[in-house]
Amino acid sequence: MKQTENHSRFIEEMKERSGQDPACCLQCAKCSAACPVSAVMDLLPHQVIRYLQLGFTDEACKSKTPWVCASCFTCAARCPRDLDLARMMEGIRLVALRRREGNRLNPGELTPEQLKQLPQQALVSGFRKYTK
Amino acid sequence: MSLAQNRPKTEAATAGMEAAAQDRAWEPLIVAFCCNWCSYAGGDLAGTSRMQYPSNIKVIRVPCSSRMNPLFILRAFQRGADGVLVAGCHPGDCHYSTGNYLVRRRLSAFKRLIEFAGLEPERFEVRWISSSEGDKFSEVMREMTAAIKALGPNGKLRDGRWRKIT
Amino acid sequence: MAENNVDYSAKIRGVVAQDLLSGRIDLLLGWEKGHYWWQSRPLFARDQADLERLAWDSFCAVNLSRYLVDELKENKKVGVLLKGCDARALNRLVQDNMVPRERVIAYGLPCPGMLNYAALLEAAAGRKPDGIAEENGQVTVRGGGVELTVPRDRVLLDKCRHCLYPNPVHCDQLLLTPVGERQAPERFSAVQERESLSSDARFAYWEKQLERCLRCYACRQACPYCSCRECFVEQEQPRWLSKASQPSENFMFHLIRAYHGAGRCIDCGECQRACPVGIPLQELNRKLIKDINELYGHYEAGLDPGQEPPLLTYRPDDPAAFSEK
Amino acid sequence: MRYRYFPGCTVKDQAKNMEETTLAAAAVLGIELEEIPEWQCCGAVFPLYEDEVITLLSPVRTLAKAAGDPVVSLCAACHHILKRAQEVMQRNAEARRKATDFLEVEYDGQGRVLHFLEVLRDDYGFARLGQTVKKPLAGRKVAAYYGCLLLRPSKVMQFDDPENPSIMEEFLKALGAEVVTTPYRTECCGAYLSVTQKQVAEDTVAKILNSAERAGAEVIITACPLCRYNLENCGRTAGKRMPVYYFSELLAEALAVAGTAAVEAGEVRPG
Amino acid sequence: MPRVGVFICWCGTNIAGTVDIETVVETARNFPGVVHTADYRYLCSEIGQDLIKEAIKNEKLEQVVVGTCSPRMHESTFRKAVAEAGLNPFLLEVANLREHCSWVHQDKTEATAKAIALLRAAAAKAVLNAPLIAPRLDVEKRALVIGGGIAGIQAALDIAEAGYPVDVVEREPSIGGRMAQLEKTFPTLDCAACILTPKMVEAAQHPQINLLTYSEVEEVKGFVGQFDVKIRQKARAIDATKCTGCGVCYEKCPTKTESEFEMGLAKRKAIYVPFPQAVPNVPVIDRDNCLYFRKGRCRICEKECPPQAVYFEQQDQILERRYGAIVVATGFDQLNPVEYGEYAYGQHPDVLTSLEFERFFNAAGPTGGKVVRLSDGKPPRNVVFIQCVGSRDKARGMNYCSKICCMFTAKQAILLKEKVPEARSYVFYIDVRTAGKGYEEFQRRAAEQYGVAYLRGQVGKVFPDGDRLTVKGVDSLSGKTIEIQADMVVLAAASVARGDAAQVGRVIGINSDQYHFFNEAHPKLKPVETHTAGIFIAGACQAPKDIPDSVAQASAAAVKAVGLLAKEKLQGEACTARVDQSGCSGCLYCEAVCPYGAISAVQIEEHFRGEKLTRIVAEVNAALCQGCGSCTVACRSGSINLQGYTNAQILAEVDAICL
Repeated sequence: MKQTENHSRFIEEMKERSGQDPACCLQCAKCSAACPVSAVMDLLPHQVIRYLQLGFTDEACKSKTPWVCASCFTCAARCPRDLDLARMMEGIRLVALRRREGNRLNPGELTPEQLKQLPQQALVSGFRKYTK
Repeated sequence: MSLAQNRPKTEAATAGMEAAAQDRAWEPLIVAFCCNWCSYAGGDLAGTSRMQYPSNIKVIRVPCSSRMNPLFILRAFQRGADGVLVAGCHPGDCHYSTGNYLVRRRLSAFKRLIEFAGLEPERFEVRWISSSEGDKFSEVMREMTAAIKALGPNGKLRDGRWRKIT
Repeated sequence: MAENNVDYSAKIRGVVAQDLLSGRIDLLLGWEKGHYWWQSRPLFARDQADLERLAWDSFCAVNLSRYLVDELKENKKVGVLLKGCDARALNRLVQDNMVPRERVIAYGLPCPGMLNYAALLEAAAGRKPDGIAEENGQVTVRGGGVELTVPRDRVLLDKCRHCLYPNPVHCDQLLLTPVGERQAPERFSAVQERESLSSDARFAYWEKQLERCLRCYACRQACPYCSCRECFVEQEQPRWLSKASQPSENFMFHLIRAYHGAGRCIDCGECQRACPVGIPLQELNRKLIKDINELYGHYEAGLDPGQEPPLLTYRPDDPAAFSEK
Repeated sequence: MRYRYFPGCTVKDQAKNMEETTLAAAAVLGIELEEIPEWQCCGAVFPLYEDEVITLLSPVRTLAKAAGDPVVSLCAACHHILKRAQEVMQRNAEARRKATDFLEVEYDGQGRVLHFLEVLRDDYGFARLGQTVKKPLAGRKVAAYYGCLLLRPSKVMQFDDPENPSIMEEFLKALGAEVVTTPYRTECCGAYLSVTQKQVAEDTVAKILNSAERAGAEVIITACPLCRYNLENCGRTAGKRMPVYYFSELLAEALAVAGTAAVEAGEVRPG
Repeated sequence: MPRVGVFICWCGTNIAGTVDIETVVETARNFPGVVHTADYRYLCSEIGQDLIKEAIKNEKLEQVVVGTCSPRMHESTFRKAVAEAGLNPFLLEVANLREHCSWVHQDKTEATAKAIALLRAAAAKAVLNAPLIAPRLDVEKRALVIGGGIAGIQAALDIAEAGYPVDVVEREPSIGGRMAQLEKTFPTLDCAACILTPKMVEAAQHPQINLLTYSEVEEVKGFVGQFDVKIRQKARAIDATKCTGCGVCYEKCPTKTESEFEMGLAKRKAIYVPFPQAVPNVPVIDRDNCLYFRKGRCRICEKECPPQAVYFEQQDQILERRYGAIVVATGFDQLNPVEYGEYAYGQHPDVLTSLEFERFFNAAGPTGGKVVRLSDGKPPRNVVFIQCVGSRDKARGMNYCSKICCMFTAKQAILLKEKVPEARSYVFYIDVRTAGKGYEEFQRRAAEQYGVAYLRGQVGKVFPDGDRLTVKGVDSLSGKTIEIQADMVVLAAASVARGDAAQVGRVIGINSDQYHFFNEAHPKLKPVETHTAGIFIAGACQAPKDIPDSVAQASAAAVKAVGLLAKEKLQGEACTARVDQSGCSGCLYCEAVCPYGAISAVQIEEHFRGEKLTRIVAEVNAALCQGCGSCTVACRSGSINLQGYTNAQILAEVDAICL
């Protein structure tokens, strides 16, 4: 168990701003089972929460998982402990972004075809989620 | 001591506020009448579960909330209580089957009457707390104490010959 | 009404005389004139001579039902003249087993409302009135050789201005023709006005009012619901409150006095009328009537002896004036 | 029936035909959709951390403009965000104070926020719709695809049963189509991962279309431009050819509303 | 002023740790009337009690005050001690210095100050204590058991064996309850019927037991020792005295409907016995479905019945009886998982609850004992068991652990392997909980010998894809997501209180927790008692329980009931209301508010100016009064008072606490 200053600040912030407390998770992993995009995650959602429970905040923030999360809310809909994982993932993303760890989406990467066909909603939300 | 000098001033309440303002040490006195079967037991559970609440609350055990004579409530205010709570079983769960149904009528009428006489609503409360609700018991006690602290000492209905307004 | 009510008095006297002289009743409770023309006081008539003094005019405010409790100790059967409010008072006393109904003959007097001397004084604009005359809803105040006429409603007693049931209910005999039904839209206006104030303002108001209380207990003596053999204020064991006329004691007395009337007060206003220092006691009673009606359904004490007083019963889904969370 | 209508960016561009078909159909049904003047983008993502009120401003501005009148949108994302922003305004006094102070508007979370499908179900009524249909889609095997944003979180969206929704099926029945249900209709399509993690979106979409095929669907409908984009594009790369329509296109077809872009595009066969 | 002794208990460090005993004792010395003070480490101990007894004798104490744990804990202990020293037991007051003080406050100064206030109040009340004598009440030497499941049957047998008559009220047409629906029982795997049926028969034949099946309790009045109960015996439309149980009637009956016993998986007739071993073996006509009752024609059963036992005109009977004690054993339900849309229950016939699945193993069950898919009648290859469906779930289900699911799932997995050797079982679990004799070993056997695959994780969704069920789950230990093509899915749905438990509790007069399970009087020390004296609870109506626990609790409840029935007389309530006739004006408001009809009017004679006058006043029947005190508030003149909690005493407490 790591009990860093940084960790407890992170948890407090998460509780206050998203009403979610990792301690409430009993690791049933239903979130991971429900997640439609878990295939490309390096940590399954329940493992990310476990990291937070154990104090490995930095490791959780370094994980790909929060960035893969599509905020489809399936996990939240089925969590027996009434936790909203989407909110928790958002928390981790924000921390990472606010630490200026660079943006996750570079307009340059988008093909002109994508730019043409993608619904505005996707572009805007993509940038909103992945950049500061 | 002569009665005259101790008679509460007309602006007793506001005087109390000022007193509170100057004297940070002021702590409210709250008398809680709890029915033996649900609320008092709820208090015991709060204890067994070590659920902390302010020591301002002093509990008096009554067999049933329907034992609560409004005179007891006025007496408490007269002798210096800053708040009074009556707690009983949830309606339908009364150990004596119907007591709290009667209480609901009696004390609703009475609460409105003393509010009409000028007492702040927060000063007199009635709550249903079951024997399994230790958490609710301590929660109610915390809330009530906070509410009374915000109001400051009670001078209304108080008889200055007894407990001083500190 | 003044000149006509001579005949009324005669008419009443006629009816009750038969019962009294025939021995159907041992005593008749009525009114007779007091020291002043604007006073009518209780009459305890046992014979023809007494009956001669019987009077029925616009000053018979005194509630006679209350006297039954004591009079029935000495008399087998008592007749009593009842206005609307008095009749409801009788029902209350019967409901509380204070008066055995079968030993009472209730003569009902539909009541146009009683007059308030203070209001007459006002109407007389400074002059000292020496009498009145009444005609179709107008009262003419005579005084200092001048006559001033005012609408009757303006010089009614407060209790009568807000009276909803001027016609006596459940009487054995109705002596006069019923008066029209009345409305009392203003009944709770004073209460509502007070409710709109802040807690502190309300407290200041009552503290000022109750400061005057002499603890003479006239309110209690006049009240038809104060039927206890020993009032809590006089008890030594336990000593509920001291006799000192002291603010918190006065609050305690008046709040409990009113609370003891919760669901029982017939709103006859005798307490307020009897108060020598003019404390608006009826406001406290009306506050309770209003709240209980709002919370637990409409109820008028004394109207129907069969109906259970609201604080003696309940419904599982009753609302509460506090949080039930 | 009058409603304040919030189109949103996508509906004005990539998803034009959703708007055109809807407006045409609405006209026939006598449902007035009055476009909110000078509306702004809904914000595209709902701020899940409630420490930043900025991201709430534009949806709140829209809701405030409607001033309590029912607000209707077509795009699942726009509806999702408006609805959830409203819930924050109702629940979080602090956020409400900040947002309204900043925008200098009065808003305390009042008013209905509806998706057009809800209007059809709750206000107009599917039964009545069934009677108004001119060209029933008889024999058309259609699967409904819900995606995420309309259904979840159900406590807030209150759109339908989050695991077993029926509104689109009822809608299709009203149009006279043969309803095909697929267990994947409420699974996510991959959303904007098609921007950053295309593979993920392709896998999820393949699952959805495969099960729809197995269930015998010829056509699949959705109410979300992004879902449609993913179903079409990722579907193509996965070698799927099942046509994807907006619900409104089939509505227009069933009501035989001519002259819509959809019709010109040949996607709607006028009867 | 009586001589008062004050005794403070440290309760080890429980009180002494937060309350400064010395200061408290010092202050108590100056309370009015206090002539003796003492403190001790454990006042409830023998030595502690002797301390009090000695002081009473030596110091000639007339009133005793103890500052200890909650009076609900030890009041009776100290009353006994006081009595043994020759004082009336009600000359004792308890100040709650533990639960209401030392345990809920940390600051020593505050806690000490509060302790003093509480003690002062207790002392002030004590000086006004008067000796009280509890009335002695009769005990009706008959018990009522509500619920004819295994718990009810066991309780009834034990009480009957002790020699007291018992009535068993069962809502269904037969006793047996949930256990009758089970095929085998863990961890021994012996067949449920084989061990239950003999007990059912024994109960039916026991001379002291009277089975009231197809009956419901409608009203419970009275109090411990004298409960007056109204029981509705629903009309079976069969004359039980004539019926031989030959079964011709339900063979011939033309109307089929869903069987409750088989949870809708099979049909039964409109005239039926719920299951073959039913006790009593007397059919019932279900009036909602019977052709004759619906349309006025048919009567085939009547024609066919050899002993002419069918009796359509039969009416419900209301039985009114008095009982000394009541045992409540109304059992539990299994949560309907239809709320959990992701598991496709109700959307696909091969998704079942474990109780439904249990019936597949039973020879008399819907499939005649074959484990097959309802969809195509084929035996399943892959069966997925999902645990904690609605348990440990505060979002959509119950916050608690249902306790029995881990074990019955292991059992069913084993039974499955025995019935369908080629079948494979997968169990998705959060934790496996096997506390109980032989339980862990049993579960390990399932995993090790029967090759049941335990996956530590939950299922996200069951996709009814074509004829198979695609189960998407996860194994959190390996961190692998797992997809299983299942033929059957079995949901271990939570054990929940009966749908009408709260209502039933209200009728009986006992309260329940937030899940509507009945509340025991004390979570540890009074597990079968309720807050209502004379009413006991047993089995799963108190909380989820397996058979051994239910049976044990049933026997415990039985002993409590027997102990009560064995008493010659019962101690009634000592703190009862009392009328001061001189002050009573006879308004009888007290009578109106008394929940026990303990108050009535009596006529008294008075002398008034030489005259004899009669008037009515209120009178309290101490045997009926339970001491709630509601009457004392209805009495404006305070002429009716509650002994032990008099107006004077409560006022004294208020004054003391406010000092």
